[in-house]
Amino acid sequence: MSAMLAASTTSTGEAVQFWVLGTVAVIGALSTVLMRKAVHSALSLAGTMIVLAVFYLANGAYFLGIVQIVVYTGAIMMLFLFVVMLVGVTAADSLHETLKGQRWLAVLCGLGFGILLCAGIANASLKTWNGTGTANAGGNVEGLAELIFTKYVFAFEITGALLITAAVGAMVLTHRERVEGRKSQREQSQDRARRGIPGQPAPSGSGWPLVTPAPAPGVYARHNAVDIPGLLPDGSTAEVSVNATLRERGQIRDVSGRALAALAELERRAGDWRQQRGGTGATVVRTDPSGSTRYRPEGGATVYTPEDEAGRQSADRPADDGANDGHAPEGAAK
Amino acid sequence: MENLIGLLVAAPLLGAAVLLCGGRALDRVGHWLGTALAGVSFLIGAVLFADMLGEETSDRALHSHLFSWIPVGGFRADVGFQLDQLSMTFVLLITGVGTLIHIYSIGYMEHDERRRRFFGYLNLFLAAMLLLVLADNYLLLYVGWEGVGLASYLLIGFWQHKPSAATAAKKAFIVNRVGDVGLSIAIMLMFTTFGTFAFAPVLSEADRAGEGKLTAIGLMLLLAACGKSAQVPLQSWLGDAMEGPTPVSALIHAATMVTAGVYLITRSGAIFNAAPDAQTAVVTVGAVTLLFGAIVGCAKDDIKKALAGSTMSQIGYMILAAGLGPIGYVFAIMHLVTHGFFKAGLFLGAGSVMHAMNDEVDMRKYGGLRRYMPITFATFGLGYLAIIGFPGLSGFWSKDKIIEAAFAKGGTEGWILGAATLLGAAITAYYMTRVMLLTFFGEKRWQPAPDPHKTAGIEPGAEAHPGELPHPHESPKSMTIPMIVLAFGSVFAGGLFSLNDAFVNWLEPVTGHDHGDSPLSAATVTAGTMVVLVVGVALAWAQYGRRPVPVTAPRGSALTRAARRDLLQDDFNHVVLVKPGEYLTRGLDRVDHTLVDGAVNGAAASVGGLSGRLRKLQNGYARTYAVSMFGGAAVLIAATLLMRAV
Amino acid sequence: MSFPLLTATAAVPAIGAVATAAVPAAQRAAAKWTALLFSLATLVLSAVALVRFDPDGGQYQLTESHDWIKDFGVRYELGVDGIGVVLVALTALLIPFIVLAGWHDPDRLETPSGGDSAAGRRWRPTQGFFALILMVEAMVVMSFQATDVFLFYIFFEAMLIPMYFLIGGFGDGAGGRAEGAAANARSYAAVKFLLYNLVGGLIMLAAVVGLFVVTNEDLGSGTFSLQQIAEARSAGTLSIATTTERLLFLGFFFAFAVKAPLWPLHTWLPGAMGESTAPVAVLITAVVDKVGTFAMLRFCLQLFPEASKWATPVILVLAVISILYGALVAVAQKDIKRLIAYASISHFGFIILGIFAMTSQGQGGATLYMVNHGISTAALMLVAGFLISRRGSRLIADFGGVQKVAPVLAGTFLVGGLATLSLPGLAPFISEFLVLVGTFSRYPALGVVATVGIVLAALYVLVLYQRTMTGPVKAEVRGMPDLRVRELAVVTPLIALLIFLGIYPKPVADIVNPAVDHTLSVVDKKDPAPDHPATDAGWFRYSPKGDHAPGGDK
Amino acid sequence: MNPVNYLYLASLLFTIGAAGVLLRRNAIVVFMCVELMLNACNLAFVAFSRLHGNLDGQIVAFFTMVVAAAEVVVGLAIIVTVFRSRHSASVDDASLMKL
Repeated sequence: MSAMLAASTTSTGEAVQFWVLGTVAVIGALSTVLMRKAVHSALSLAGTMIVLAVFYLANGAYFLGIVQIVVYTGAIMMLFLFVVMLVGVTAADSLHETLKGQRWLAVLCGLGFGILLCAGIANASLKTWNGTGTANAGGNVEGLAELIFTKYVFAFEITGALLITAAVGAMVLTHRERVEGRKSQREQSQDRARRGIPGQPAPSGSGWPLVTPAPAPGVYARHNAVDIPGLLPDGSTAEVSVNATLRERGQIRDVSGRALAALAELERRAGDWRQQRGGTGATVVRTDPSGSTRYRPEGGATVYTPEDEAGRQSADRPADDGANDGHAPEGAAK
Repeated sequence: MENLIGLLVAAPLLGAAVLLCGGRALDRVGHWLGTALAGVSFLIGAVLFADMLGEETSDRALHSHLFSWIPVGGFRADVGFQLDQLSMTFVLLITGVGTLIHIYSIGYMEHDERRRRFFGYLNLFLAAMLLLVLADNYLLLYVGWEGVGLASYLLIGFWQHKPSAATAAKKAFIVNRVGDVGLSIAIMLMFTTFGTFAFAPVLSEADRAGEGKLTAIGLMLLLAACGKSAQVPLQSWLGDAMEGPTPVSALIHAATMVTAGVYLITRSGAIFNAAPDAQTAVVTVGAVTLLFGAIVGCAKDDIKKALAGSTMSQIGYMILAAGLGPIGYVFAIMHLVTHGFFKAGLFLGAGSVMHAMNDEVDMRKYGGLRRYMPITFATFGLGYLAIIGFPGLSGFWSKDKIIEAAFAKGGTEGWILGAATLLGAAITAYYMTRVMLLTFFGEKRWQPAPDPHKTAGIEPGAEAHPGELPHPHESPKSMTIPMIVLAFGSVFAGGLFSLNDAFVNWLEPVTGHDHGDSPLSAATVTAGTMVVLVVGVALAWAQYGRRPVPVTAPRGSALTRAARRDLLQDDFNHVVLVKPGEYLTRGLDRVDHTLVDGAVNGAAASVGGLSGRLRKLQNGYARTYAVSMFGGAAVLIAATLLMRAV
Repeated sequence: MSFPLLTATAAVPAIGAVATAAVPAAQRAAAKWTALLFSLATLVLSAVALVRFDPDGGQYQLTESHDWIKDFGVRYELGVDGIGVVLVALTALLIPFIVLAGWHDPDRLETPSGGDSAAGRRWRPTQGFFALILMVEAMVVMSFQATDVFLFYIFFEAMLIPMYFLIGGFGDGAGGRAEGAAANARSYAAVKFLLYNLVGGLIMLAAVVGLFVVTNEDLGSGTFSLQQIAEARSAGTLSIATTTERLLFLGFFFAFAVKAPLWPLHTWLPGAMGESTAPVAVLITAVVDKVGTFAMLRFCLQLFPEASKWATPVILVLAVISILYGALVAVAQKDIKRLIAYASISHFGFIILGIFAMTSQGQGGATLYMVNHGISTAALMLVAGFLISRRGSRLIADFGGVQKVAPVLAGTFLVGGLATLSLPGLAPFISEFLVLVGTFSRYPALGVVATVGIVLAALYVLVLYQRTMTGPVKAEVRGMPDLRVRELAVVTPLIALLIFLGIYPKPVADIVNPAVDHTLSVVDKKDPAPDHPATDAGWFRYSPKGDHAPGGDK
Repeated sequence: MNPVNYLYLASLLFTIGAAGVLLRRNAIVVFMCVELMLNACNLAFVAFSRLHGNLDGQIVAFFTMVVAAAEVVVGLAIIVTVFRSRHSASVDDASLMKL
């Protein structure tokens, strides 16, 4: 192998390898540049790097080849991928150039630079390649180690320092300092109050400035579903009590009317029962107006008729309604 | 004796200094002081004259070197006075007439609150004029030359609140400046030619220089003379100069200053003698001017302007004579002196008339004054006879000689000049008779005094009550006496001079003299002069004596109308010089703002714009900078490769 | 080591500036008197220098020489030749009059409650005004005395700073505009002045560095000292290549041509003179600009004789253009001060013409011209300033018939004007005629053309006088008071000086001549000899020297 | 085949990387391109070490890797920070160098 490396021309095997893998490397490099998604760029770059590692090996830089794979492809590229994920994997930046003339200039410079570079290499007479055979005689790693710890020891130390600094620097940069202490409950409530002052922007969805904690959904212990708005003292529904998402989706189940309807039904039956008993209607009469004033069937009607939607809902699903209501025996009785 | 010469100048100069710097305290005595100092210098002049007569003809000239004036490198100008017969003549004329006019002014300016300053200016003029004629080098003469210009500026514009006066003064000074350019260039030429400009060396060795140089010098001197002596083409200022008080017109613009040109040419005779072309130019100018002035004089109704025209033409005579060379110098000076007498007398008479007529200057509004102001009439009449060359009077002697000399020039040139002078004589007779008739004869054509705003109205003693006929009266003694004296001068001076050629012999050592070969005998010339004289007078009589004169001037022929406008000289100047000048200056001013300054501002603006454009390259996009970096790297590689290749 | 007279002459006004600035805001009168006293002290010192200067002595006298920046061969070298000493004297002479004339100029900037108010205490216009004037004087004097190019350059440039503030900070509220507009115009003029001169100065700086390099190459150690350079040149050790010399010359000349405005670099002058107060305008044209013409004589001609001769034709033509152009544009002006400014441009044309005519008459005349123009312009401009301050307007059209109400003012104005048109008998005539003769004897055509300038001068001066002083008295002018004592004290000596120097300029001429001859010998030019030199034969003893003639000045 | 082709390949990769730096706006991709350029250099170094027959080239490449690692750490940290504050990783958004 060393003899082969000493030669000024390479073996056909290496030549084949070079041409194949070289093409791969170039394609990888190009796709690194041209892919719209950062992830793809990263992956293709990793590919290129692996190819390069192979080339290192082929050039007798065994240690470097390994390091290339382990450190670069293994660590650095992974780091890249992490960051890409962090920044947003879906973010595909458009290749549309915003700077005027930038693209042409870049291509021009690139071509010119490349051509010049190649020209430079070309007219440098690189005829005799006295390969790395002798240098690697004592083993590649040993040779490197010897150099690093003798000739390049200072550089080595300094790179060490550099790495530490880099680590610290990375921490400093990414560490986010909490600028203000956590809010106590008292402060939170105060904030709410402050936000609730009429004239202040109201919390989204609620029709009025909200000072108190938002009411809980599932009213009267008959409903405990999150999609059922709590009732307010005047019988209207408090949409705030429903989760904002559900609110957005319009999945609110309004059952406020049904309770009244049920009550009205109950009283009718109770009235019938009295008339069958022929008891003195005085008390009935006495209680009736109050009851009628309190729960008027019209009141129920008012709930029903406008919100036929809600009514239909309740009409459609008596079963689960009952299940939800937790009056299973009654429902079963019906 | 030499030191007296200095005093001659110093006396009036002192007077000027005292009167101008001294405060109002001097207002009471100012005029007396001024007159006294003028008299002093006249006395000194007389003493020197007597002394000079005592000397031998050969060494009559005095010289007094005062101090070295401008010693710079090879350029040496000294302050030195030279008093020879020529200067002497002028000294006597200047101081004599000057003193008389001082006396006259005492009465004339009586009611002017700035009389002190007036006398200061008069003294200043005397000093400058004496400096002019006494200087022993051209540069000092130049000082006097400009000095009289200044004095005339101040005196013409004495009534500065009259815009017309101020304008006239400015015009006079500037036109004179044009002439001064000629004088200064002449001096420079002398310096480059002879290395000096003192009379003695320059004149004694004039002929050693080439004729070309001398012609140039001569023409430049002629230009100067034209400016100062109101000769064509620089004559336009004299008419307007009549805005000044009449004594000023008499002294400066008739008797003395305007004759400085004649002095200059006569003094520089040596140069002109050696430069025939220059002489031709001189005589041409003289001839043209003498006709020009005479024609203008015929048309003017303003008495002073008419006299101004006559002055112009008389000086034309002198210049012409001086241009004739040695034949004419003496007679030029002689006519200058006699003219000094009678023209001063005429002006003083005119002043006296205006004084009496509420400062009316229009002769058509005079008439029949002889009965009311006999002395004025008499003196004016004598002056009139003298100027038209009535036999026996001063003018006769001097002018006749000039006409002879003109013929004596010989050749066609001689004939032309002679004819011109004769024609001039005829016209002179005509317009002077016209003045005489319009003013003193005929019926009264007096007009009620106009309100002072329109006319001069500022002339002192003019208690002009608007709407009231003037009541002419004879002027006070202080005014009549000088007129009488001058009248005597204008009667006898000529004859006195001509007694066995006294004047010729007197001046000959300085100017030289020779009798040209005249194709006509003196008698013939005299006869001819008489004839044209009679013709002129008769014409004037026919026109103004026999039939009554209209108060408003008739439209008159084209020539008359042109002559009333000074033969369109001002229109000419206006079209040729003034208007283009205005456009030029305004244009240049605009150019200065737009082009010259604009170029600078434009440069500044362009720099600003460029930097603003370059600033755009710094668009803040890291990638743009990266491109330039990358391109730079490429260029570097290219450079290295090229270096390797080369 | 004798008493450093020249340093003292420059130091006294500098100290005076500091002292004046240090006067508390409240005591304005004290500040004025301090300034006046220091300027007078300077005048005395300069007079001493003038007396101790020996015309027949060496070129540079009263010299002082110390090392300053060894590494760059910069030395603190002072010395005056005949020209320098005269100009120093002129400066020291004019400043007291300027101070006296500007006695009340800064008052309008003082806050009404005087120095008591905060604003007044903060920027104290009175103290600032006079301190700046003294500062300028010190710098001008230094630049007249410095014989080290670098030293000269420093003061030549530093001069701009106080001038900038004088122009931009203090105006006469007579522009016929609102104060805001006037302030804008002022700052515009000031900035223009600064930029113009700065550009010139920077170009000159390049030339100065170039000079150092050249001397460094030839002499081994670079130097800026005029003497050393002159010696080296005469010894032949220093020989500047023609192109280099020409470039260096142009660098120097450009700066000086801007300073002494030469057409077409003049456009900063009218603005600066028009917007600033009359005394400052005098300071600009009569004192500061002289440095430019002076420097042409001292540096351009003496450092680069060959290049000077090479550039002469162009410069002469430009000078003649300046003469005619300035005069013509002056005629068209409507603003008194701008008119005088353009007149000055014309006069500077004469000075430069005389300098580069390379004849003893021309250069002697040019030097005298610097002196006389300083005095005459000061007289005219200061009287104009009095006039303007009375009427509160600079426009010629706003005046008329002044001589009726204020005859003395009118008279002095007329004398100043006559001096400006160089009437014989007044000082400027001599210098102007010398310049013309000097030019004519070598370049007749140019001489003739330049002579036309005297007609134009008469035109603009008399037009100005006629429009302002004569004619019917205008209503606004009617109540105008005549000159006050202070103003008379300013004008009278100047006029007396004009007349004296017009009649007897010999003392100045004698001091100047040797210096001029030396300059001519440096550029080795001889006066052209007359074609037919006239032997002074005559029937009277005519001695050109005049000193020994009977009745001569002894 | 002459091993000089490795050098050509290296320069090609380098150029591509550089063009990427100039063309892409996403800071991360730009950063990858920088890495690509570094790797190209490394390849060149290795090839040179083969040319000269000593290991110094490999040493340099090694150091390059180390430095690159450090650089990547810091650089990515910067990118993250920038992204946090600006919610974008585009290099053009940071055009604050304009005056």
